[in-house]
Amino acid sequence: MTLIGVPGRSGVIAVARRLAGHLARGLVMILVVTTISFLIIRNIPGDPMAAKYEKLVEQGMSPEAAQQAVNVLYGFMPTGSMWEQYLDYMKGLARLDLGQSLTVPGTGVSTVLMSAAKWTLIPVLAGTLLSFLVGIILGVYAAIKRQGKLGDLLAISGSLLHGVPQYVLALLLGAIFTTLIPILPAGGTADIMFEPGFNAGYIGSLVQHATLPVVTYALASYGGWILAMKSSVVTVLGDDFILAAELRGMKRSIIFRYIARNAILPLFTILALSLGLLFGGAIFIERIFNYPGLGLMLIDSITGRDYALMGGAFLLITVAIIIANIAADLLYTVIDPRVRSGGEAA
Amino acid sequence: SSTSTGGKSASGGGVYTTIDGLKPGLDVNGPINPWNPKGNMFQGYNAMKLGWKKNHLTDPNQFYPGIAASWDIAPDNSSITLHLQPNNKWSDGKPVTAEDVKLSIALAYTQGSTAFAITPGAAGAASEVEIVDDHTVKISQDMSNPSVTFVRGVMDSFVVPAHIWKDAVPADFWDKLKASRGEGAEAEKARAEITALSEKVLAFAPAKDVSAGPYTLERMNPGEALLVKNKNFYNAANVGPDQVKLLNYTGNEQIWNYLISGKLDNAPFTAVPADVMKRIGQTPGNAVVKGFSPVSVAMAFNQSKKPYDNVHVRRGLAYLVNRDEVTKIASPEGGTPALTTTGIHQKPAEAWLGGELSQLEPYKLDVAKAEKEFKEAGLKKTGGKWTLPDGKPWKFTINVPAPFSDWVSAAKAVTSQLNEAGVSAEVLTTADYPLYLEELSAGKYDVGFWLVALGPAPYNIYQRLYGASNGWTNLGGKIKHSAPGKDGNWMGSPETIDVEGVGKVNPGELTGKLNSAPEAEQKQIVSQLAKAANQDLPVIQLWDYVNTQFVNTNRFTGFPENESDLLRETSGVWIQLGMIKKK
Amino acid sequence: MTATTIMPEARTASATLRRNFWRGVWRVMKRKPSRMVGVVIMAGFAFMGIFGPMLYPERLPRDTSALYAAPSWAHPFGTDFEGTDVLALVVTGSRYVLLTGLVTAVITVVLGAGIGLFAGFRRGRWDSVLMRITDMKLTIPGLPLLLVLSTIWKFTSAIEMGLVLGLLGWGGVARAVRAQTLSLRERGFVEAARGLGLSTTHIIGKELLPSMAPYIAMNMLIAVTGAVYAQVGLFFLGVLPFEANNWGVMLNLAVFGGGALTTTAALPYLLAPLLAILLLTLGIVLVVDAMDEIFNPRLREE
Amino acid sequence: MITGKGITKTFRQRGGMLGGREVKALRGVDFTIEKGGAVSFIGESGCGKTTLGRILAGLESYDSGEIVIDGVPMSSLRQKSRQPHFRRIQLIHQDPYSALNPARTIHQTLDAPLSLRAKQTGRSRAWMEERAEELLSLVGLDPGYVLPRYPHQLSGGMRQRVVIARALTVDPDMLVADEATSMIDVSLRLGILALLKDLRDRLGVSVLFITHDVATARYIGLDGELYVIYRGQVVERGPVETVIADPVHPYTQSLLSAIPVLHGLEVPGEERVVPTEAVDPSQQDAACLFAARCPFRTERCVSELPVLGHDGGTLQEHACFHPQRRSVVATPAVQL
Amino acid sequence: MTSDKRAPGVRISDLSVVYRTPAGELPAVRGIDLELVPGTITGVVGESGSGKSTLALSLLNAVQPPGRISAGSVEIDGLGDVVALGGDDLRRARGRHVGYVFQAAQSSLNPLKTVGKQLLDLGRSHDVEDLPGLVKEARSLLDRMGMDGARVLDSHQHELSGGMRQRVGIMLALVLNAHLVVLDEPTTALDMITQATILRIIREVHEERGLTTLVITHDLGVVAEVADRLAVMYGGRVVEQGPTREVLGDPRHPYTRGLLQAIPRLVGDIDEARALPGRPPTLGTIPADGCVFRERCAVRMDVCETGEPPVLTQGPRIVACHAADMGPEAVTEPAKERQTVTAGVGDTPTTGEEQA
Ligand SMILES: Nc1ncnc2c1ncn2[C@@H]1O[C@H](COP(=O)(O)OP(=O)(O)OP(=O)(O)O)[C@@H](O)[C@H]1O
Ligand SMILES: Nc1ncnc2c1ncn2[C@@H]1O[C@H](COP(=O)(O)OP(=O)(O)OP(=O)(O)O)[C@@H](O)[C@H]1O
Ligand SMILES: [Mg+2]
Ligand SMILES: [Mg+2]
Repeated sequence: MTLIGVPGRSGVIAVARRLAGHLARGLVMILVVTTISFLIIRNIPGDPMAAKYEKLVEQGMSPEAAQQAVNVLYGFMPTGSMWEQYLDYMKGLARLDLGQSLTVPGTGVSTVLMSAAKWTLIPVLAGTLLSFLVGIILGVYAAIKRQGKLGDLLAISGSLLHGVPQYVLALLLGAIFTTLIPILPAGGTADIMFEPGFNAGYIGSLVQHATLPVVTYALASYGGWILAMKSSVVTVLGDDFILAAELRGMKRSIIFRYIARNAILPLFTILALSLGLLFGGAIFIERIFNYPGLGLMLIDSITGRDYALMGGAFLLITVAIIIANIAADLLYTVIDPRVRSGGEAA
Repeated sequence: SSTSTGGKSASGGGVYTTIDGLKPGLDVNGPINPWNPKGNMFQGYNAMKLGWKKNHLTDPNQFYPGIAASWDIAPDNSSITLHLQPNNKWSDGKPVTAEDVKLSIALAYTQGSTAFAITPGAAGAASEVEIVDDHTVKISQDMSNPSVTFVRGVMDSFVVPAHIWKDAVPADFWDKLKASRGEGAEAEKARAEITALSEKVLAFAPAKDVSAGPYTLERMNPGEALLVKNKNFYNAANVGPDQVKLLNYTGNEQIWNYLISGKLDNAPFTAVPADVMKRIGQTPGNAVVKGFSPVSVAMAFNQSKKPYDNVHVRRGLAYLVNRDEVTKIASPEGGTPALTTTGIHQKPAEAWLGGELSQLEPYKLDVAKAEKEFKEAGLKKTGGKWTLPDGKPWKFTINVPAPFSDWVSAAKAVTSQLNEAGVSAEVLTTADYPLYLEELSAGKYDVGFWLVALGPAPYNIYQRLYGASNGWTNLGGKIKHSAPGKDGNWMGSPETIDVEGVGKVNPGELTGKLNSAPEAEQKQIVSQLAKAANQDLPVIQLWDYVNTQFVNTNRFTGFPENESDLLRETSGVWIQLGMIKKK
Repeated sequence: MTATTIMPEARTASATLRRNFWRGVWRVMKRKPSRMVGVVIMAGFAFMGIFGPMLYPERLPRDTSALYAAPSWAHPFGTDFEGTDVLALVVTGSRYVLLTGLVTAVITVVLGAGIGLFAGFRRGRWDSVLMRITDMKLTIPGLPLLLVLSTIWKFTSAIEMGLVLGLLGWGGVARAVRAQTLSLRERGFVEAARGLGLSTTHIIGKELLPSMAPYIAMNMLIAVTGAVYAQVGLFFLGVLPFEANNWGVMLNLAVFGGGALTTTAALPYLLAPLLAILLLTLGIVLVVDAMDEIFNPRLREE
Repeated sequence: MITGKGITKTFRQRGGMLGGREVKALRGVDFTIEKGGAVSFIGESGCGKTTLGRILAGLESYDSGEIVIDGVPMSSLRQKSRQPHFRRIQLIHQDPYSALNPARTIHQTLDAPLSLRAKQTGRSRAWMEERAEELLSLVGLDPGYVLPRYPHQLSGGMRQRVVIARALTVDPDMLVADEATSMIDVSLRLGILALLKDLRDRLGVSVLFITHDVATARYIGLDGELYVIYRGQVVERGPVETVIADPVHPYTQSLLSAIPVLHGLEVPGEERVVPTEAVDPSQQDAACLFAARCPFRTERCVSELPVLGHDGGTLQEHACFHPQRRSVVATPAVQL
Repeated sequence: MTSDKRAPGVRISDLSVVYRTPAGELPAVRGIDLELVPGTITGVVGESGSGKSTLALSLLNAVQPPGRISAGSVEIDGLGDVVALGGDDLRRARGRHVGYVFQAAQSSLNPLKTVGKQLLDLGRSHDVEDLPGLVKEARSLLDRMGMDGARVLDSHQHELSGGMRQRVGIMLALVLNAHLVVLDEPTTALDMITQATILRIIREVHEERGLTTLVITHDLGVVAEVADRLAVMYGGRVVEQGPTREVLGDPRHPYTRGLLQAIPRLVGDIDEARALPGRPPTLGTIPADGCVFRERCAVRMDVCETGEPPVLTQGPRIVACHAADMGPEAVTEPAKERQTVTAGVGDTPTTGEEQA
């Protein structure tokens, strides 16, 4: 009698082993990304001083005052040779110190990043979750009804939404809900008149302001889910064990659960990738809806030539993607017993 | 949509909603520090200066009271004596005293402003700060290189509470400052020490807002900041709104939306397309107040590049550009087509030049004159297209930074006009403004859009045309000229110009004189420089900006009128002066 | 055994396919008229890209008395900020957009398929190195990188733009092609070819590529859309040089200059390029759907 | 003549950073095949048959041991120059469906190796055409019918014949038929076996026949040898008929006993060994590999590894401490 | 042979199943009459594509789209005509009355759940009150088949070897006390020794529990090893049926004969063995009328082209062939006419009721 692998303990070991591997690879990845971003970013031409000066002048500051404001900023410019700067940067990074922001002098990049990150992370996650739920439910439906008109419609609409870039959706939604029927705010996070905290007014305001970004994120990824889920369900439907369950007289509800769980599994890898894509999309969506997240911050830091902030944002987005990948894989490991016991992946 | 009815709604005075044009992009991470560019102190509201500049056409030294209730200026500009508001208190109850002013000046030194510069020989720097009594401070100018704008530099200083900020500078600061004056290693070291303080000062972040202004900062989020009335403010009785809501903006279109929804009681100008302007006008209560703004936009030439070194080419181009049409397309509300090119905004130009203005060449659209000029420059027209003297094709490329939509539209309009006249023209945009400016000053562009006429002091105005970007630098009162392509000289005008009716002039030297010359002489110099700019055309002025403020009279009244000299100050200044009243 | 139950179908499917490929294509097209629409749309865009600019004078006429004119017969999508016909802008702008898309697609597919094939075929060390690089490439967020890059590099021509987008976009294709190669490699006929001593060129060119051609073609189409989006997006954000008749610039000017998200006047100016993008997406989606069915036996039999 | 000496192969399955599992697929396998000879390898699933076949066809490396092809020991050659020798050994895949490229006609499929051949020997296109037809006729196919067709238009049996014809394009010395008939319909299976036998006779091609179906091994030629392999080790080998009729190793006996009896046509052997199923292969090496499953094991079996030999005076070689003939194979019944 | 009263009989009459293809609806199984005698093991053999699985699925009215049962009935004692059954009744019948061991038993388990959990799902689906009892039953069944039941119930599919999965499949088919069991290719893809073990288990369990069993296979050896009765399928038809030993010992249909001759054997003269000419038909190439086997038949006559072969019955043996010589006492059924053929095996009494 053969029993290869005892589930319990070897499972934990497998998860730990995978995690260790991921972390090692993630670290290398981060090293590479930081080096690349460092090299690119430090080579960006453009004089932040002059830009700042002209901007201030244009805004009505007197030339002297503008010059004064700009001079002060010089203190925050990195100095030394490229190699020294790189070493400094890496040393700082090891201490989790991302350096000082230039646009908000005197403030650590990590502080700026963290305050921006939540405005990206929460809507992105909310949008993803929303679209994931709706997408997989409709995906199952589209798979079951794949011969009918409705299934067709769902699939085509899915492909279309999947294919359309986020900014097109954002612009369309914006045109509809802020221009044609102006019922939603076009920017910001919440009305300042509400005391932040757990009160209906504040939360309501938060939700209202987040609606357009979240809906855009959701719509943008919904198509992908519906397509992925549909094809996954179609695959699982063709799997023998579904027919076997049917032939054993299993209840529809149970069979449905079998289908759903097995079909969702491969979607976890896509989930990780899609998070990465959404972070990219955040740049457009936040720019269009003036939502103060990482994307907007990245644009600002680029126009302001805020090297440290730019590098930090870049790093943060990359790290988020790496973490999402790891999380998806671990989730996969936990859910799929085949991977868990160190055997073959599905 | 969300109206500000929730939360702690204001009683009586109401909530005044506006945008701080000086600080676009509120940042929740910014310290409560007026010197920090992202600091959460807002001029006129919770950040106070000694006085508030009037937007006078020609006189830079006129102010409204701020921390200083009044001031006496020595006739030769050698000193200014400030008399502080007698009953002014900080929001925490402590009185505002001369000590506060002195410490604030110390802080200003670390930031290296014009009046408080530590660079030896800097024009218009203060030499001494003296506490006369608890409420009187005297500041003297170093008369070795005086400037007419010394007083302006002093008055334009922030004042912060000494009891909060005292640790930001060392106790021996004033000794250090003294040591920094003069020559030698000792002085050098002292200067370095003071400069090194700048970062610390800039990053200084008080735990809470202690203000001598009409408001203190209550809370903020990435989109908005909420200010509440400071009961201790000297003029609190006359401060109308109880609360002020400052909205963040990252794109102009946000302001348009706020305006259309009637949310804003006041907003400074942003480029507004005509249709949006119409919609804004339709919102009940919305009104536009217009006044003078000392800025113009121009096409600037790089005279190191052919054929722009030839004045006839520049003139020919000036005749071909229809400035009225360009302005209509690009900035119908925010600008008025430049009457001509003088380097000065048309309003102060009238004040400085008077009747002489009409004698200058207006460069109205005139194809025939343009052809004449081009021919004079040796250009040839073949097959309806102008070519260079050597028969090579002439491609007129104009550069603009991509994010400035009005400039992009304007450049597009200019090239369309030129193309119609047979000059092959195209627009090139640069990804962003920093890059644009770097490339512009590196001499990479033939022609680019550029802000000029930055007043009101005539020295500032002409320094733009005949200053560092054109090769002239003012070092300790001495004017030097560098060759084109060197030391930031990207415009490349000749050092001397033969101006019709004036003779040979060195515009850089003339400009330098503007800094200290008495008013009568200033007028004469301005006239000469205006003629030079008009004939030699280092730039072609396109439109003069108009300071356009949006106000909404539904909730509040008492906004400045058209042409008010307060229009360049924030509505915080209007409020603290007691103008804004609840309806 | 699953394999045996599925494979005969695959075989019969490819059977009908080979026998009369074009008749099969025609049948698939006929089954859903929408696919025909897709092909027509694609043909329309191709026509627009090639001949569109020739339909208009080199300098598009402008009418400064009709800025942001409302849609009319003369201007179906109204006019822009200087009174130029928006439709003309969309049509003349299509060449740049599509050319970029094409260049990107070619580079993406050539690089992606090349690397994927090489890694999958060589396996071993080459494979792990290449796939590590690919993973890394996939992890580095593309759009932020492009944004940063655009400040260094001015993508003045469509070719250059396509080149950069292609260089950034091959990761996905490489991974997919590698997976396919790995699985095909295990197939008997590839092993047999190796055993017979046939050259690697022969194996890749004659045995592997044809099996993957449809897949690669589909990826190429998808890459076209990806490139169009990225490029229009960058222009929209305003980080690339200005071109009046460029879809992305139109979007940018409509929103940030014309207030299309605020008032209705510039809305047609905004919607026209959006519509073009949507239409292009629709066309590609429909064609890919058809290709999917033509090449995928599993969907075919339904 | 092709011989193998002590061929071993261990697969290391990668299991992440902390090491993986090792599978000893082959443990020192020796064999000899004469020109035109036939050797059959039988054994249950996973015993290393395919691995051996792939090693011989040059598709897989081996850890140690020596393969001598026509007197040339492969270890004396460098990687590159081994290939032409291994090409003399052609593998016939188990699955005729995947062995042919579905996108290429039979003509194209045969053309590729033939043109390579033509280039090497400086022959013309006409020769290639001729040769293709010749080879197809040789494997019992009608060239006119088959050449223009795609694989899916042929039956499994025809496909397998095409595969064999393709292998013959390089004039191989040996064909390795890895379960070459297991995926072919029963009614056609015998045809392929007969073809292989025929090729031996007519072309002098030797055949290495890999199967788990002992009966088919007989059909390659009664003159052939049968190797019984268990977990990478040859446990019994000898002339086909001897091993089938008089197996001495309990594993061989188990295998033969497991063959279903056609009741009505056959009578089961009297000493059928009730076979036990495979066990977890994680046992120590210093024991008979089969001991855990062997109904006849003794102390010695679990402490010592038997080697191949004629111990006990058997006709065939075996690796068992207790060789004993048992009659396990069914015998024909008297017809009804 | 022990016969349990609970073992149901099954009568398949004139069963036809068609698949929708681009070329129209084509029959995969046509006009099959077959009776499963209670308490016996019936073996169905046929080459790939002959319609074995389709027939097996018909027994549960579970032919998958695009196929459908186009005619005929499947009467199961205690259930009635399965073809007429639908909805929940049909579902309950599956598992409870008819146990099915899937062709691909290798992958007939949900990869994400342990065997035990799937067992519980099965119990819940059939409203089993006593779930612990069910688990106990399953464990003892598994133990019976020579496995560590508790451990197997705790395992995932991938932790089990092929033979173990197959046994789990058998357990799941029996655990609800079904007395009719259908096994589709129960030993395909297993190696010889495992196959022998599984076959032995089938036989033993069949007898212990008193089942009616249908074993479907392409391997004559498997049938010979386990089945009492044997039906040979070709091109969707049953061409010959009868007691296993008799059919193997004295095949009457030319196809059966050819098949037997083509099977490699361990003993005897190898030169006697020869392959059948031609190749088995596929759905598209099955002749619409006449004998389906005629193209490969050595004794083909003109009548085979058009005439449906007559069904000849002699005692327990039935052959459908124009050329079959069944001797004088043979009963000839005219082709195409629906008839239930009753045949008994040994001492098993016939229980089927003709005509509903
Ligand atoms: N590429 C590989 N990587 C790891 N292990 C392998 C590999 N190929 C074969 N093995 C292992 O080596 C052993 C022998 O495999 P092989 O395929 O040679 O067996 P086989 O006798 O052909 O079996 P079957 O009858 O199932 O075809 C098995 O345990 C198998 O799992
Ligand atoms: N879903 C389907 N669509 C079309 N034809 C089908 C389908 N399923 C089976 N068939 C056809 O029906 C015929 C009988 O199939 P079936 O699976 O019953 O054969 P089988 O005897 O079980 O074969 P195997 O030994 O390969 O399992 C075959 O010709 C097959 O091609
Ligand atoms: Mg094998
Ligand atoms: Mg079957």
